Amino acid sequence: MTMTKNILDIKDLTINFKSDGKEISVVDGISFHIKAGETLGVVGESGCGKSVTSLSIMGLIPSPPGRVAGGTIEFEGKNLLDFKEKDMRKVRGNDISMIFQEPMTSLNPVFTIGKQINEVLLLHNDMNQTEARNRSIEMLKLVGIPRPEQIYSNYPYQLSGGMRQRVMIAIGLACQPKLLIADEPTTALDVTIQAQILNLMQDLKEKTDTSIMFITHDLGVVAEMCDRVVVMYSGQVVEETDVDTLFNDPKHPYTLGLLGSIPKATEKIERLYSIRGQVPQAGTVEKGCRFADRCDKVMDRCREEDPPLFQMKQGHQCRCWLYAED
Amino acid sequence: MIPILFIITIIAFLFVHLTPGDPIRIMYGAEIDQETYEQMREREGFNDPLVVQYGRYMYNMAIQGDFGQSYRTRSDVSEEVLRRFGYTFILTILSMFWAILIGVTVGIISATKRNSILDRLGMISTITALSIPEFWFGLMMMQIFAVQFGWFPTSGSGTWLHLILPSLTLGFGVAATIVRFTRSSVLEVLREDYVRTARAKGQKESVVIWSHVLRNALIPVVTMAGLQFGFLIGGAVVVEQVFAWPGLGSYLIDGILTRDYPVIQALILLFSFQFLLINLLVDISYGFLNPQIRYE
Amino acid sequence: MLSRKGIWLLIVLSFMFILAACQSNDETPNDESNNGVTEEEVNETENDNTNAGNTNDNEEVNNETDASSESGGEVTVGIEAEPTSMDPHNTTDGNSATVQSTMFEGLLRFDEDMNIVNVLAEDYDYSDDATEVTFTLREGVTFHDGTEFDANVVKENLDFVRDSENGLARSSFFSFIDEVEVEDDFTVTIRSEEPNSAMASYMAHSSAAMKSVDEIEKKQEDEDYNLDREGAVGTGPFQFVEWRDSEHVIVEKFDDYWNEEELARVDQITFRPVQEASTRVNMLQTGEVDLIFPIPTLNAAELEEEEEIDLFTGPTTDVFYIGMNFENDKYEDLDVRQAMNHAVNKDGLIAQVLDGYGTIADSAIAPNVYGYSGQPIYEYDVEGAQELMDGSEQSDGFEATLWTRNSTEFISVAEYVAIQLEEIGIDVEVQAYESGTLFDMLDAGEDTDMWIGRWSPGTGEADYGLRPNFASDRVPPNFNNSGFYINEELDEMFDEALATPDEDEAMEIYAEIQQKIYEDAPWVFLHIPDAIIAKNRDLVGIYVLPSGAVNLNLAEFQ
Amino acid sequence: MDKQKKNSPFRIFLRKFLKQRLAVFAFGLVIMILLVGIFGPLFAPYDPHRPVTAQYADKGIDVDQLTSSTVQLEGRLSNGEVVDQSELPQLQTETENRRIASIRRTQSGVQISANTSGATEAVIESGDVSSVAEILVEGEVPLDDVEPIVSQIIIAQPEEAFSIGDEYQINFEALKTDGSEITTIEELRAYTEEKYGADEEEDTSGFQSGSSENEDSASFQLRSLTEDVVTVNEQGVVQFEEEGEGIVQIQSGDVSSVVQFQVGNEQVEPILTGIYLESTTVELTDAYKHQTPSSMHIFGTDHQNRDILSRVIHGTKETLLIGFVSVAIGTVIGTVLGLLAGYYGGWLDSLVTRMTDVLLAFPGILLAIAVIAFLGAGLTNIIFAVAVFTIPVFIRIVRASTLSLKEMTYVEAAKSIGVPNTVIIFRHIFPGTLSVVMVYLTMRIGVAILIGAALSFLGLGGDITAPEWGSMLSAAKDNSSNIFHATFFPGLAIVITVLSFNIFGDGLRDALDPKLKE
Repeated sequence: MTMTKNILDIKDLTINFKSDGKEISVVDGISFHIKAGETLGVVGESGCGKSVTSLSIMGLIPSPPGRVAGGTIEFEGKNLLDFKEKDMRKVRGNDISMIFQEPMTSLNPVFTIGKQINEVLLLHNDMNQTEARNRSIEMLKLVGIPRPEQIYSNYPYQLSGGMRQRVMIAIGLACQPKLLIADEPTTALDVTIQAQILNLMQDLKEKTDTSIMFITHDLGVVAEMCDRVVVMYSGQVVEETDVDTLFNDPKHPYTLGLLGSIPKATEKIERLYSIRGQVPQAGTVEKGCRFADRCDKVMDRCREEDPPLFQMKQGHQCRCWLYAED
Repeated sequence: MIPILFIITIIAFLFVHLTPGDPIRIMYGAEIDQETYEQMREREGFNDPLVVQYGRYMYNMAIQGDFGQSYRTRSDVSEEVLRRFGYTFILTILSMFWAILIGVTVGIISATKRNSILDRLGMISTITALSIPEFWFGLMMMQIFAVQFGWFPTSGSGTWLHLILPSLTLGFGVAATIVRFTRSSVLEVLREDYVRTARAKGQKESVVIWSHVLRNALIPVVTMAGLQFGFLIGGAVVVEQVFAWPGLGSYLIDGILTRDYPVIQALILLFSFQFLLINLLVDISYGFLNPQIRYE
Repeated sequence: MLSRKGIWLLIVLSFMFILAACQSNDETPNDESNNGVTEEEVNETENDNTNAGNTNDNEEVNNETDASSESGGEVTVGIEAEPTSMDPHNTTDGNSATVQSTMFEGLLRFDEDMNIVNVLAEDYDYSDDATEVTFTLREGVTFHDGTEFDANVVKENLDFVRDSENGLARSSFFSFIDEVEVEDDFTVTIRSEEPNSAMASYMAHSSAAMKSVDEIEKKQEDEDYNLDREGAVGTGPFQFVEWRDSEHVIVEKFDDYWNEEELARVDQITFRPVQEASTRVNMLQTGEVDLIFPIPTLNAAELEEEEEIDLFTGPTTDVFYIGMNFENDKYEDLDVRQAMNHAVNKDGLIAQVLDGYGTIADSAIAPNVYGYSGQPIYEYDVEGAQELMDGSEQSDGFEATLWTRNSTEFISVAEYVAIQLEEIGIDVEVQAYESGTLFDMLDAGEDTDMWIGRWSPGTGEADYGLRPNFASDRVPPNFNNSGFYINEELDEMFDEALATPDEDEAMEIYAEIQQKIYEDAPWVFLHIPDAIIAKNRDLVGIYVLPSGAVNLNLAEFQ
Repeated sequence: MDKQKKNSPFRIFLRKFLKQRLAVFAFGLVIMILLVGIFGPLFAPYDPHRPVTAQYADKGIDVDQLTSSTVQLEGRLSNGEVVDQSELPQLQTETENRRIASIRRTQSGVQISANTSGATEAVIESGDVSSVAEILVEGEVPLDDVEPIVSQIIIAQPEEAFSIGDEYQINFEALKTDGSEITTIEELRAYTEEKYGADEEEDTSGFQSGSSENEDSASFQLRSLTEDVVTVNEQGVVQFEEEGEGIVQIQSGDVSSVVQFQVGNEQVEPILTGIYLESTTVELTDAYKHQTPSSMHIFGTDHQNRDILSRVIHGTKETLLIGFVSVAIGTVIGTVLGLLAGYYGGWLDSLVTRMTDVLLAFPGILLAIAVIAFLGAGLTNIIFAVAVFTIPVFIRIVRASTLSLKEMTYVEAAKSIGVPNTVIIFRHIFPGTLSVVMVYLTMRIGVAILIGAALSFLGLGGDITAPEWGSMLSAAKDNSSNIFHATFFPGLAIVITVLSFNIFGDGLRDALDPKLKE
């Protein structure tokens, strides 16, 4: 385990949001790590806290409603939560950078593409304008954008969704970050563009050896991109394993349910399996397993006690009473 | 746009002919006997059919820029308007400057520090400012800053100092509207994704606000400020009367009090024309600010 | 969004408008404007100022500095309103007369004690039956445009103003003249229909100024030549430079003025109209202007304390009154009129509205007017007034509308009086109008009821003080008797007084007239306001006349 | 079931509204103002039209509002007799500073009336004799203490006759206003020099006016008016030269008295030797106007000395009238036009929109001014002008909501079952627009009151003497430019009224706003 060092190590991170006076924990004591050069997939339905976790890593949780209530986020051995804003800013966009789901609105409409890439370059390295300009054009080439000199001085509204996502990636990787957090980068794109973006990210990963935290709810993407996967449900990590085990030997009923709902080209079935019920609203389930209401294999114990993460075989954990050894 | 202008010239023209009081009688008083009265009506052309008179009125006004003669001072209205136009123009420009300066800064501060005391304070003072009558506010400013402290002259024109109190008074009302508008516009932009991207780049919060957010938030504010500019002229009428500022506003009020119809006619036309012109300029400037519109 | 075509059209239109507006001001002004044919009714703000020139006889102690000392400099004067004309023959408002008094001179003038003093005439004497007065004129006097002053100029001026065709405001003022005869180059005789001992004081009036004949000829040739704005060519120590509407009127020193000792001591005088009284006060305090009048009584006390400002207060010849229209029968009963006189607390009026700057009017003319005789005042007595009202035909009171001018002083007086009349059952509604509009309404004489009036005889003598207001032939639209007060007995006495050459006899008749008027109470007699004038400490040589007129001809900086 | 009923749109709206404490407070204020408008005049402390001084009596307030008083005086003859003031020959009266107080003879005696606060002296003269009274006029600012002055001189009148060669030492008392006396000539001479010496500085004001006014006030005199009969030296010793009537005068500035001697045995006629005032100090108050806010007048008094609080209370009705009636007219006309234009569309719609554009081409207050210029000043014209100014606003919002409501299926359903258009408009569409109209109604009232006040401030309003807030401010601007309270309180009334309407309107609008959580 120790031969490749963990780039990021999160231990029982808890994030609470205040609404109408009450404080609800949207992320409830999650722990996982990302090894250098590894792509970790974070899977879960929307509302399970995966985006909030990524924002907390970047230190971008809006402070009045949200608050990091506990746990640590260690990046290269240092706990990011202790960083002062000034130091955190040095990390953002330089050591850890992030790309978002909605390319159409992620770029500032009134600034040119070039200016938006230069901004991150000038922030973190002392270059002058021309050096920044060249570096930006180089990045545009790197992410596969045709006629980079011309695009450099265009405005965002002149580019398509895919192109804009490429620019976002260019911005993200401009300062060779050690960790790139991609929050559902391809969800808003149509399939063909999605494939191009994923291939692009794959090559870039080889070239730059950046570790990626890939947040998605699309298991197909996970299969293609990720080395290891963390499954989240209602603010908790319910399963963590390498990608092959996930598809071949999933343990947690929720993971099974997710996998069950993927249509297989080979099989022909009339009705796709879908998990009954909905994700419980954060903070409504006080005790017991949060998936209990929707779990086919629910036992009494599940409703009573909150299941811990059981260690399955090497590197495989699962939060479900089925696997309690007692 | 054009038909509205056309209708206004008709209204302004009919103004003289429908209002009570015979123009000759007002100009020359009761003394002149019937015979010279008829002779004058003929010479002034009041007996011609309305359409002919309207034609002559439009010809004089649009081509020669001659708004006729004031009944009271027997001087050319257009000359008087030109001299006084400068006074009103400076006053409105400077008060718009104050309005934007105060309005935008307070708007941003209360938006960025949402629900803090500053924000609540900002909101309360805005709604109070909107409820204060401009003329009373002017009187109070005059009482405090001119009479009590003596920092500024109470009224009249002359040095730049004379301009401070009137422009602040006029600008204050509009500033309040701009604060509200800026605040909501900034709040909206803050929710945009690109602001999050900027922060993700490690940009300082102040730069995020003053360049990324402001640049986008200002576009609707400028449009709204442009519209407010028109209402400034209305406000100027009152403020000029309070501070005895010899602009077009006080000229209109004097005109109305003395039923000096050529003056009223010319000024109503001019004010509404100015108002439409400003709306047009705002539309044009909208394109300049927002690149997306420019290339359309 | 505006279509592209729409934008271009509007830009072109706006340029056209701006072009048109600029183009208008370089053409010669008033190409077809109807020039000064303003038969503006002689209104009772007629406190025009006699053009008191210089006191060449009683040398004042402090201006022994001879004329040659070059003190120079420019005087700026803040006046109450925009002058309406530069033509003395067409002027009825005080502000225009003040400006004109620096440029124009007449045959005679009044000094500070209202005595008649020679100016362009060296001497004058009445015929024994007081129907003629012959003037021997001064020689070597030139107008600002270089033309000579002689007897013919006098005749041209007087004939021109008297001719009602020219529609000049002052034509009725000279209606007493029957004929003007030129004896020789420097003697001229004025003949009147019936005997008139006041002819000299009429000729000392500011409207009896002499204009250069060239100007009169220019007017006769070109119908539209605007004497009001152009024709200011007189013989005075200053000459006309420029008049820019609502900004200033500038007059400058006239070097070859005929009277060397009294050459102008300053290079230029600028008159600036400032309607807002508090602004005038500020401009004086900041030094923007050197002299201002009139001043609101509220600020007068405060100005008095400042050391570098001198304040002058002295009684004027203005009489404030409430006029009533006798065509409404509610004013028929003398008891009603006397009740109203008793109902108004004049002491309170002076204290409250005028802050003490005024005295009670105890006759129809002011004490400074030649021929004045005081009457016992209608003391403030609400119960007595109520009794009079109960005993009168209007015992249960009545409604009335009170017209007044829309200046602050007039509105406060009207408000004060209205409140006090309500105490005895007269329900008064105050209506304020701009002075020009008000005079038109009074002259129309249709629905006049009550109005606040102010009258001051420019000639400073009783006839012009009383006749225009009380003679039955001076009802609207023909002069100031807007209340249609008909009293034949008084008419005869007016003519009789005018006809007696013997001074004391005339005085007795005027005393009797005033007593009759006062007892018959056609007016509610109010007060005589003080003239309040404030100036910079180092400006001296300002002459103030009992009529409140200000003369600047000898102004200089210490 | 009740859970269902609880969620009717109005109840949700109400709950959302009640959550905004500020708006509820403003609503309370609005109600309070309405009550003041309706019932206020009954509780107003004073009659707003009449000056307060006239009302103190019947209010039982016996404040010594003495603004004028008559002076009792009498003349003393040389034979000791006393003469009533009506018989004093050519009695003359004058005050030193007419602006502080004026004095004149009336049928009922000598009357002094106060003008402004300060201290001055009144001189009462008859022939050679005169005496002085001190006048103190109390105003808001307390008078600094005025040092006492000699008011009258009483000279002892010798009864016996004298003969040539006799000598007589004059003795006298010069009474001061504080009761003290001066009895020696040196002391009186020193007092007079010190008091009147200073007044003599030369008038350098540079104003030349009529010479008639200021004759010189002589300083100290001790002289004989009948030189040939009697002479008097510096120390006041009288020498008798001849037979006949001898008169010696003592004058200290404006105060002078005489003493009569009979030389020889020929009886002399008694003459007036001095004027004696019952009280030598007259205290008056300058309670004329601009009384500062006090317990009696919470908002103080205006330039006609009327109670500002009562005027504000009475003014409420008129201001609310302008606000409500004009907005009501504007709303009704605007809504109807908006509904018709929105529903029918076509030429009616373009006509109405064109009209709205024209009306909106004039910036706010100018449209109202143009209407006033057209109709002339007056309260009803103000209401109409403000109404005209409100119509376009309502046309716009109602037309917009009608357009959206028209597309709703329930409207199509009604149309399909043959419901006539007018019924559709007023029963189906109109209630939908009602909520928006209600919100804008409250907000426009604030604006209407502001415009109404501005119009009457500019003098375009109704009766300028009426207790209406706008004209009160207009009068204050002219008559009380440096008096703070006269301008402050009417303005404050406007601000509070408009503010409460605005906050209340905002509250309504937010309550209607779907985004706002319950």
